[in-house]
Amino acid sequence: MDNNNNQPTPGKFWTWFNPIGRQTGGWAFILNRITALGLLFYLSLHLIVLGQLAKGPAGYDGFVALMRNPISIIGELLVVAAGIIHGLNGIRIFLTTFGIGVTLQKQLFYTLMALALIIILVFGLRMFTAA
Amino acid sequence: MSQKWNITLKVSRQKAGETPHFDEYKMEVDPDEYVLDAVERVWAFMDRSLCYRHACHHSTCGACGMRVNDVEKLTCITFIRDVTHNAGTLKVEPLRNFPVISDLAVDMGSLYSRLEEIGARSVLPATEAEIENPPSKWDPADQQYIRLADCLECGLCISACPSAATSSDYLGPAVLAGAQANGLKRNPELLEIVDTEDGVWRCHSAFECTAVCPSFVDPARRIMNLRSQIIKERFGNLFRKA
Amino acid sequence: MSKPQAIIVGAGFTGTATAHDLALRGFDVTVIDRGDICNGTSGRTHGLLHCGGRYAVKDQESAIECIDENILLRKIAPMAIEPNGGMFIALNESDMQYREDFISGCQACHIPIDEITPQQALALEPNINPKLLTAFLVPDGTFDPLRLALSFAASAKKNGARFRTFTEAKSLIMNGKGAVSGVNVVNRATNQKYELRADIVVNATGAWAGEIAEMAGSIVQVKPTPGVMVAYEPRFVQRALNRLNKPGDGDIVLPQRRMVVVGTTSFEVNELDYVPVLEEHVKIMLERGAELIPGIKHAKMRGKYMATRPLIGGGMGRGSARTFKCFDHKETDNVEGLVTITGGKATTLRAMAEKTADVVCEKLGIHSACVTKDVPLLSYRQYYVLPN
Amino acid sequence: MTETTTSKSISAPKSGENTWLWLIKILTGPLLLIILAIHLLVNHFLGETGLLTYADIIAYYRNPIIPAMEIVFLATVVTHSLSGLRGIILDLKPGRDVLKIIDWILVLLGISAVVYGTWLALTIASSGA
Repeated sequence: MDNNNNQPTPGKFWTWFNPIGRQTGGWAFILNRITALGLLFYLSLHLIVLGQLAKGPAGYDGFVALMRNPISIIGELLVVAAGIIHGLNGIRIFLTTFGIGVTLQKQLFYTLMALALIIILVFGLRMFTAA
Repeated sequence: MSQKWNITLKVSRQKAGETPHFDEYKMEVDPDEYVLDAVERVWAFMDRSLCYRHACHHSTCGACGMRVNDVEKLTCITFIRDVTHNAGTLKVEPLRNFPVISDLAVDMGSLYSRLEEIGARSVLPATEAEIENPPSKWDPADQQYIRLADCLECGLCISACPSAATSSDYLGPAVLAGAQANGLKRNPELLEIVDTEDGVWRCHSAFECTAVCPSFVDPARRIMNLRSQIIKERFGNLFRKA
Repeated sequence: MSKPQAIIVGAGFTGTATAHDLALRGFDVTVIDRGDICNGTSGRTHGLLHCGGRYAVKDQESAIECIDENILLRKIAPMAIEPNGGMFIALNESDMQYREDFISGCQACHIPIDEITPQQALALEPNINPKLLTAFLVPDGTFDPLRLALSFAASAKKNGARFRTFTEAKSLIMNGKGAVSGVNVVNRATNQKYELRADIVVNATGAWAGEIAEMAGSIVQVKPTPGVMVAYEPRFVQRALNRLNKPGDGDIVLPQRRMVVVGTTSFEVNELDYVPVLEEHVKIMLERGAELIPGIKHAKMRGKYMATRPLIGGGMGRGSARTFKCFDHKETDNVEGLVTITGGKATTLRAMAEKTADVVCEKLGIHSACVTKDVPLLSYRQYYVLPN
Repeated sequence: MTETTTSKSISAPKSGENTWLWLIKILTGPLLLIILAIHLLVNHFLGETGLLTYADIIAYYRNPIIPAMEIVFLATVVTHSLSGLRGIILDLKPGRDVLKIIDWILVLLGISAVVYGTWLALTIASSGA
């Protein structure tokens, strides 16, 4: 129930992620925010996991071996993809903020995302074949 | 006169204190009519209790902003043809991020008072109006031309902005665009208002404001330009102090 | 004795301007409207701040009202006006024959005009029809209808007037002695019904004036006469462009923001609350507009709409005078407590309000002079900022 | 029912996500993009399979530029992500006092992450020596 009568409220944070009715820049915003939160979560996990390195080879290699199943690799690929999308989208934000390509931000977004897709595919191939 | 369409108009209804719900009106429309015409006919012939705002009917007053099929539109210039099809539905809701007075009418007081506070100009010299294809050379007489600003103060940008949805403190695209049009050089007092977490830095480059702006304001571009102005100002101040 | 109380029905041009005038004269004013400010005719006005040139030949009373009010409004409401002047252009022999009458008419009405050559005209406005035969510069202007009304409303609010929008007059309260003593209203936003009482009720509903007067058993002879207007992109001209001839269909093109608006036509209707925009009238606007500005022929249409003028008095369509009239229903139908103001044009809204407030004051035996000529209006945004 | 919204005057800056803080966020962005590219390429494309085993990593860290780069990477990524997180939190319109607490938490989090990472990088580098 919308008891604050249609006014802005922190409780509406879910609308950040609502793609309905949004246009190019809005989708970019959604992608950017989801990947940001995802990467932040991953970064904390990553740091904790790397702590295993300090414990010597046994602990770390054991963990790595545990992570060599396809589901984990897909998870890892998702992280890589998030990083690439967030990073390339960041280029759009960086450029437009400094007044470059503001009128071309849609084309910029599509180009960068096409690039992101290619890079993600390359990484995906590599990660699955290396396994 | 084109072939008539039969459409279902789904209108968000809400009297004071009520939870909003949709009422459906089946009606015959001309696809070359505007969404506002359909809404107006609901009031005139089908349901006299409908509340909505409108005035000029040709995109100069900014009163008739609504969400049409989830996208912010100035309904007086939105052809029915462009937003639905024969036998289709047309969902009409009030703008987001403004308190609803009733049904489709919202109270845009917050926008107007902020525009007032930053001193956004409603009229400005034609030479400053950033016309798309300006005459190659302004006639000397043009220097005196005063014209109404592009911003209709319709609130579409504030309804579309994801940042504005959660923070009522965010100045919002229209206000920042007004500040940009005034210029920091000429209005140094604006610097402390726009260079804050509720000012230009609250923008997350979603460009939704520009996507929905019905009147050439391009608020996103103006926000980006305002950022450059601020950075210049801040670095300038740094060296001036040193 | 507390302040005299007035209810104004209708928040269009006359309603808001009368509220401003009465509030300045010490009235306790409540304005009601079934919609928001300017939802009827006023909001859809063409937006020409007349210099009177259009009426200088046939209707000099209106012309003089126009030039006087034009000068005043520029001073008191600069935030809603593009004061860029206007141009009358002649395109054929019939237009040229009108030239002499136009010059003498404008002189008689003290409208400053300046005849310029076609070359000079084209230098100022490169997009007008290059085949023009002569041109006159006149002190026309353009205004933003909603913002002009809001400026009056904001100023009224500052002086204590209350605006009850989305509040519809259902019936007039009669005191049993044949006098109006208030209005039964319903708040359409809350469905709340209540009574508003006052010493005087001002019917400022323009084309709808007959409907409100009828609630008191009175009759107002107002002939609602809609006209169609069409907006095109881009802004072809910087000045209001008029055809140098008798007022006719589609003979004015106004710049407004990034567009030009061609207007208007004239027809009669019975159903007032929704008047369709007739396609054949849109076509006329395109043809007539393109005569003044050839570029319009291939321009992008931005909007088509109509507004219903409240014409009063005799005459048909263009023949009727464009002046306004304030009816004291005590005099017309022996109904006390009700005054109707209708007719007129947007340009003369302040004068209409002055006249109405004069009648109201006289009826209530209040001696208070009009000062609206000298009071600059507040910014229209203050209407939303000031508490109600 | 036409109460006008009480004019809410433009709020004074809370603690200034102003030019400087924001510049830090946007400028660390491209820097990260470069280091991240190296990081990802090294981890996935170095040698046959990328860096997978403990031994691989130890060997890789033997070059002193590597731990230095990883520390810079960590500091940058922590700065960028925590200032980004602060931006998201600001979207939720925290009160002035709450924001002050959040700021401290973020600063502490950031410092401890960098200290922890530095210790880790130096430990790995020295274990291979």
